[in-house]
Amino acid sequence: MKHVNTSVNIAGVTFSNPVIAASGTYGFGREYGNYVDLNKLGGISVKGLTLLPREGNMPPRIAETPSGMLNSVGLENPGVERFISDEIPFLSQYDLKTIVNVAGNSIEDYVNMTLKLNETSVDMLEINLSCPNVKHGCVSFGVSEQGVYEVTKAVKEVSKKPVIIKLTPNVTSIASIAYKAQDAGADGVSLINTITGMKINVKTRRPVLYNNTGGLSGPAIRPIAVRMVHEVYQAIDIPIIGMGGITCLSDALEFIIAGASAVMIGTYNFMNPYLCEQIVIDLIDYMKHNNIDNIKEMVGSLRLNG
Amino acid sequence: MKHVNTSVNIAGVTFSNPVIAASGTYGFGREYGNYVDLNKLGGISVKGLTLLPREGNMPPRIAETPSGMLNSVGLENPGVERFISDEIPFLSQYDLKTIVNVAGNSIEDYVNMTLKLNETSVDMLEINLSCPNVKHGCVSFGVSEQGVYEVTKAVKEVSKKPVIIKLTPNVTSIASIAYKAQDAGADGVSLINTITGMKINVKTRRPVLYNNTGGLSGPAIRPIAVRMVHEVYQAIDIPIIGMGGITCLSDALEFIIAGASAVMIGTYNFMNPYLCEQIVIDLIDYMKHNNIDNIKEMVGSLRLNG
Amino acid sequence: MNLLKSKIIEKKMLTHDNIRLVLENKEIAGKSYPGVFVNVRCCHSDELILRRPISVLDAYEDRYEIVFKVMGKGTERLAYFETGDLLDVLGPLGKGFTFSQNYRKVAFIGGGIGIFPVVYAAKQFHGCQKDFFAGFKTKEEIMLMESLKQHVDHLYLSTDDGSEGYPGFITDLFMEKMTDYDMVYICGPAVMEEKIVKTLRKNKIKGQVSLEERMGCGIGACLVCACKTSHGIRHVCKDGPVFDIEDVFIEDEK
Amino acid sequence: MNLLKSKIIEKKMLTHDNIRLVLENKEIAGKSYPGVFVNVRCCHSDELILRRPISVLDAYEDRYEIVFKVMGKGTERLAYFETGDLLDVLGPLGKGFTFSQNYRKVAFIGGGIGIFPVVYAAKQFHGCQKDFFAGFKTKEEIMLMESLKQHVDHLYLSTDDGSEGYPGFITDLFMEKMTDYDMVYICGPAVMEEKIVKTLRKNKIKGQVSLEERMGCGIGACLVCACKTSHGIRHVCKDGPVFDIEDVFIEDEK
Ligand SMILES: Cc1cc2nc3c(=O)[nH]c(=O)nc-3n(C[C@H](O)[C@H](O)[C@H](O)COP(=O)(O)OP(=O)(O)OC[C@H]3O[C@@H](n4cnc5c(N)ncnc54)[C@H](O)[C@@H]3O)c2cc1C
Ligand SMILES: Cc1cc2nc3c(=O)[nH]c(=O)nc-3n(C[C@H](O)[C@H](O)[C@H](O)COP(=O)(O)OP(=O)(O)OC[C@H]3O[C@@H](n4cnc5c(N)ncnc54)[C@H](O)[C@@H]3O)c2cc1C
Ligand SMILES: Cc1cc2nc3c(=O)[nH]c(=O)nc-3n(C[C@H](O)[C@H](O)[C@H](O)COP(=O)(O)O)c2cc1C
Ligand SMILES: Cc1cc2nc3c(=O)[nH]c(=O)nc-3n(C[C@H](O)[C@H](O)[C@H](O)COP(=O)(O)O)c2cc1C
Ligand code: FES
Ligand code: FES
Repeated sequence: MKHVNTSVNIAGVTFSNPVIAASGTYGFGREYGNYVDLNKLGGISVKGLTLLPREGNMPPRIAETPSGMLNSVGLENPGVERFISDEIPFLSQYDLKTIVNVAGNSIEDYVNMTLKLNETSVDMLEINLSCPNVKHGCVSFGVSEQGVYEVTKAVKEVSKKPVIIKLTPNVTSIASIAYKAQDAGADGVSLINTITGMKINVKTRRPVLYNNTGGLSGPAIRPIAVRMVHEVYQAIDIPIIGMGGITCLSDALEFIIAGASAVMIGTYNFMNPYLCEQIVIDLIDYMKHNNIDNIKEMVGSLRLNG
Repeated sequence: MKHVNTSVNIAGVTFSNPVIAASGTYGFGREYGNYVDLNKLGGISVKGLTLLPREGNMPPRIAETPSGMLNSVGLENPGVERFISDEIPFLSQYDLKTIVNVAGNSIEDYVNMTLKLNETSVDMLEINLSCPNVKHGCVSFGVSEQGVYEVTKAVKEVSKKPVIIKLTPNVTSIASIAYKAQDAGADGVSLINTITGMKINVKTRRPVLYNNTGGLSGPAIRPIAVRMVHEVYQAIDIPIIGMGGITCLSDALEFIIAGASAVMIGTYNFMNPYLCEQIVIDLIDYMKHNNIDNIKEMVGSLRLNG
Repeated sequence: MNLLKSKIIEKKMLTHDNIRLVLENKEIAGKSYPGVFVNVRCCHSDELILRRPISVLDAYEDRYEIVFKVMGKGTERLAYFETGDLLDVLGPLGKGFTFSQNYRKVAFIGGGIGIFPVVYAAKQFHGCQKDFFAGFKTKEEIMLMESLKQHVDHLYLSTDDGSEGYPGFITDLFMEKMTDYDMVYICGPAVMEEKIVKTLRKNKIKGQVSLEERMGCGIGACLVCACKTSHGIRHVCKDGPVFDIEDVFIEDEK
Repeated sequence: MNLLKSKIIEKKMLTHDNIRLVLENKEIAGKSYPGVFVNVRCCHSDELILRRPISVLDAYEDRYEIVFKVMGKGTERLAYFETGDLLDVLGPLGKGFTFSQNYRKVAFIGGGIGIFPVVYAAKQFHGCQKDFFAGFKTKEEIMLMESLKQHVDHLYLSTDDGSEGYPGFITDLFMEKMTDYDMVYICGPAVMEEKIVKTLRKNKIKGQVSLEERMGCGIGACLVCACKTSHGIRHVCKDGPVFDIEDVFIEDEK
């Protein structure tokens, strides 16, 4: 039996394979651990954390849309300290890499959380500058080159962990934003976060989500996400983690071919709780059947037409 | 039998109802005239025109995506002069209002086309600043406040027809762009145009579209479009024509409730060629059953939560 | 992946828009008890990317039953499946009702599609007096009551339009008949649940209520199904759907 | 909206992945002729928002037939429909093959799923010598040939793997047998079409070829199905799918 190399190195962290659970869709891994062997995943990006615990938004927090869904969870989370005390010991039992999704209201928030996480065993920080569901929140950082630059710079200055920046798609030029993140010293970028959307209940003439707007995710956004990964890949040299509507290996490969070194799997876990592990299995099969020794051969292998 | 008033006035043009065929999806009306009674529609926005005829992009020009599709037609059109000589006489036979979708490579193009159309019987110009499929084309105008301002100003200075500006969703703040259009004298705005996307054929490692990227349309983008109409409605006072993934009356009403005075129906005509007329019929029914005398009562009637 | 497949053994219309399915899956059947639910994929297509939560109505050997009401796109498509087809079902999920042999007198209250988990509970819980309160919109929507009779001591029935049984809401009928119950099991529309929960609390009667909230993952990972409880934010899919009445409807809601 | 419904009268597997449907719709049947196509909605869901173009294989009275090969998501779902179901079909669309009573000798060439419109033409066009060239990948994929025999004078068959008939491509077999045809009707993979079109042009033989292009509206409005012709850009759904061979494959393509 031929051996294939699925491992990817992103900013010094070696993931056994490029399949990572996306932040906010996988909790802290406990629940999906009942369905998949967490050791089989490349990594997990945990639910977005804030300095202090947050209750999140009022329900309804979810609405289904064609091939997608809107969410307005609003960063419900136990806060970074309870994460450190309660969740890191659980995650440390497993082989997968732990990425901590960090959300803040101010540069100080990001810095303080980074300092706390420096002293833990987590593998990587993913700076969430793009969560659209928190009023007066981080949204302002993610949509401006200046905001991304400043947060990235401040976090990089204090972080002992590799830092990747999670990019919002709600911008005119995601490539320029990515470039700024690189410029400020980011070790990588992940994209895309959700796209802001709204669904209206025609009978009540009110938004379905209590929060009025929410973030669109799922297969519907995949073509937008693939395009953005392609644009960002052309603009920067640091590694990219791609995501948005992945439902199967073939979807994941679109991102990898477009330039992603790894992928994150979000919404579709809800439909198929076995999905992350299944994609790893299918990937190994695919590489064997197509004589691909090393997954790296595929990264950015897109050939443009014309 | 109760009478309901479905007519809407946009920039001085009275549409018998708020249902308008979207540019690029309905040709010049001839083909769909075999399925629907064109007199029953509020209006049609014709295929985007350029000063000179254009052949458009190489095929494949279309790719299906989850609940959506990408197109890269690339503004294939006979040019404004052949439109005037061949198509206006046809459209003039009907009761519906004719909106001319105008696309240019330069401010002069827009001005020249406007001058030519001034002398015709068309009802309104829709300035397409956002077509994503033309290289070195109009895309640059639509994504910057400055670009939108300049084109709008120039067109308004010479136009004898009401002018609406078609907005691209590929921007950080569509509300700011819409505000600039209003500032420059636009009589209304229409939104959203398609969102740039890419689909990759994993086997060939090439984009499915010959043009590599294309514009995403269809139900997948509806929540994004509704959100943008809502944002724009809060930012400006001129009328809005809303579109993006409308498949039925209820979808259309989401846009109207969010603030659109009229709607345009695009991609879903392909699935149901009777759709535009059907929505008009359903709208009249709906208004009767819900005791809505005048469609205007619904425009912008959204009540936010919280 | 086999875990996810449940075979339709029987399909039956209970009313014009309520469909009962008997399903075969040993694992789901074996782990089910009153109040838990399953999360059902309603069609093969990815237009609908969320599963739909449906309560378990009964479970025995390698089979379990559900009833679903056709409400929107999801349940409409679920109605297309026929006997012999395989459904993609995840479950059982959540925490259900609990019972104690010390109870002497208990009540069950179900309204509309909330009837299913309490019917299951009434069939399953033995050894005490059992009063069942069932509220329907109208006569045509009454279902499952014949087979239930043998399991309960009193069956109180109401219809909103008075076409059968007590004319009016089941809440009112319950208030009339309410006695010194050791435990009351509740599932129904939120307004009904709130009214009963508050009445019971005032009267110091214990109760458990099954809440409904829109769901994403159904297993506690995505946090969309939040509800406020006296212990802070909890998640209906994992911490519920069944909660003690002391803990929920703690704020006056609009 | 009635216009759009076609009832499935018969469903039959022709090969392991080619399905023939006999459909009932008077208007579509009445207007069909060889080379036109219908545009089929493959499932109820809005995950797939485009119809799929499928050639008409035959038409008589109030019925018409199609054969489709299961290729991807659309045709996979189309395969779920059964006898008695109503399909949502738009058509007939496009311009088909034309015939003249003056022809003395004509040829038909079909490859793969391109076989269907030319089979229809071979059945329909009368009064001259008819040679049919059919190319398949392998023996197991051969279909429709038995019933075709009675309609043609010579039936030439090839399989790419040589498992039946001429071993190799149908283009090669055609080149061998090519004679002074008055007209050649062609439908198949683009590479095959191009080769034959160019050969015929060189030999000053007339021909008509049915092109394939991805479609949106199917009726000429959206302009996605463009192809270059000697008269400029034309649209396969409206100006075709059948074109005169003088007009197409006019550039050397990669
Ligand atoms: C724990 C739990 C157990 C349930 N048990 C049953 C059961 O045994 N039988 C049964 O018929 N139904 C049950 N439901 C409700 C069922 O999940 C919804 O009716 C179903 O999801 C509707 O899906 P749809 O696509 O048909 O409708 P949609 O198009 O999604 O919605 C139709 C209508 O239903 C409402 N709705 C949709 N989903 C929910 C939800 N999760 N909670 C509240 N309202 C919703 C919408 O507001 C809308 O008015 C249960 C729900 C929960 C949370
Ligand atoms: C005028 C015309 C007549 C046709 N007649 C028939 C027929 O009689 N029987 C039949 O089986 N098929 C016919 N086809 C082809 C048929 O339309 C495609 O096989 C079908 O659309 C595939 O849909 P899908 O969703 O199953 O596959 P998809 O998932 O859409 O695609 C599967 C594969 O098919 C290719 N493909 C998809 N659509 C097209 C297209 N329009 N043109 C070329 N390649 C495509 C894709 O590149 C991909 O490799 C015809 C096509 C045209 C344009
Ligand atoms: C319910 C839900 C919660 C999410 N929470 C977070 C979060 O806390 N932090 C974050 O960076 N992204 C969050 N996301 C975004 C996802 O990580 C991902 O970027 C996005 O959903 C696109 O991927 P998908 O289409 O595969 O879901 C959330 C998404 C969903 C659906
Ligand atoms: C095939 C196609 C061609 C289009 N051509 C144009 C165009 O020429 N000019 C323009 O302003 N918009 C064009 N559009 C965009 C539509 O008018 C509309 O803004 C968009 O498709 C969103 O609406 P929908 O989801 O209902 O299709 C085109 C869309 C499609 C699908
Ligand atoms: S539905 Fe995901 S946490 Fe409850
Ligand atoms: S498919 Fe729309 S023009 Fe041919």
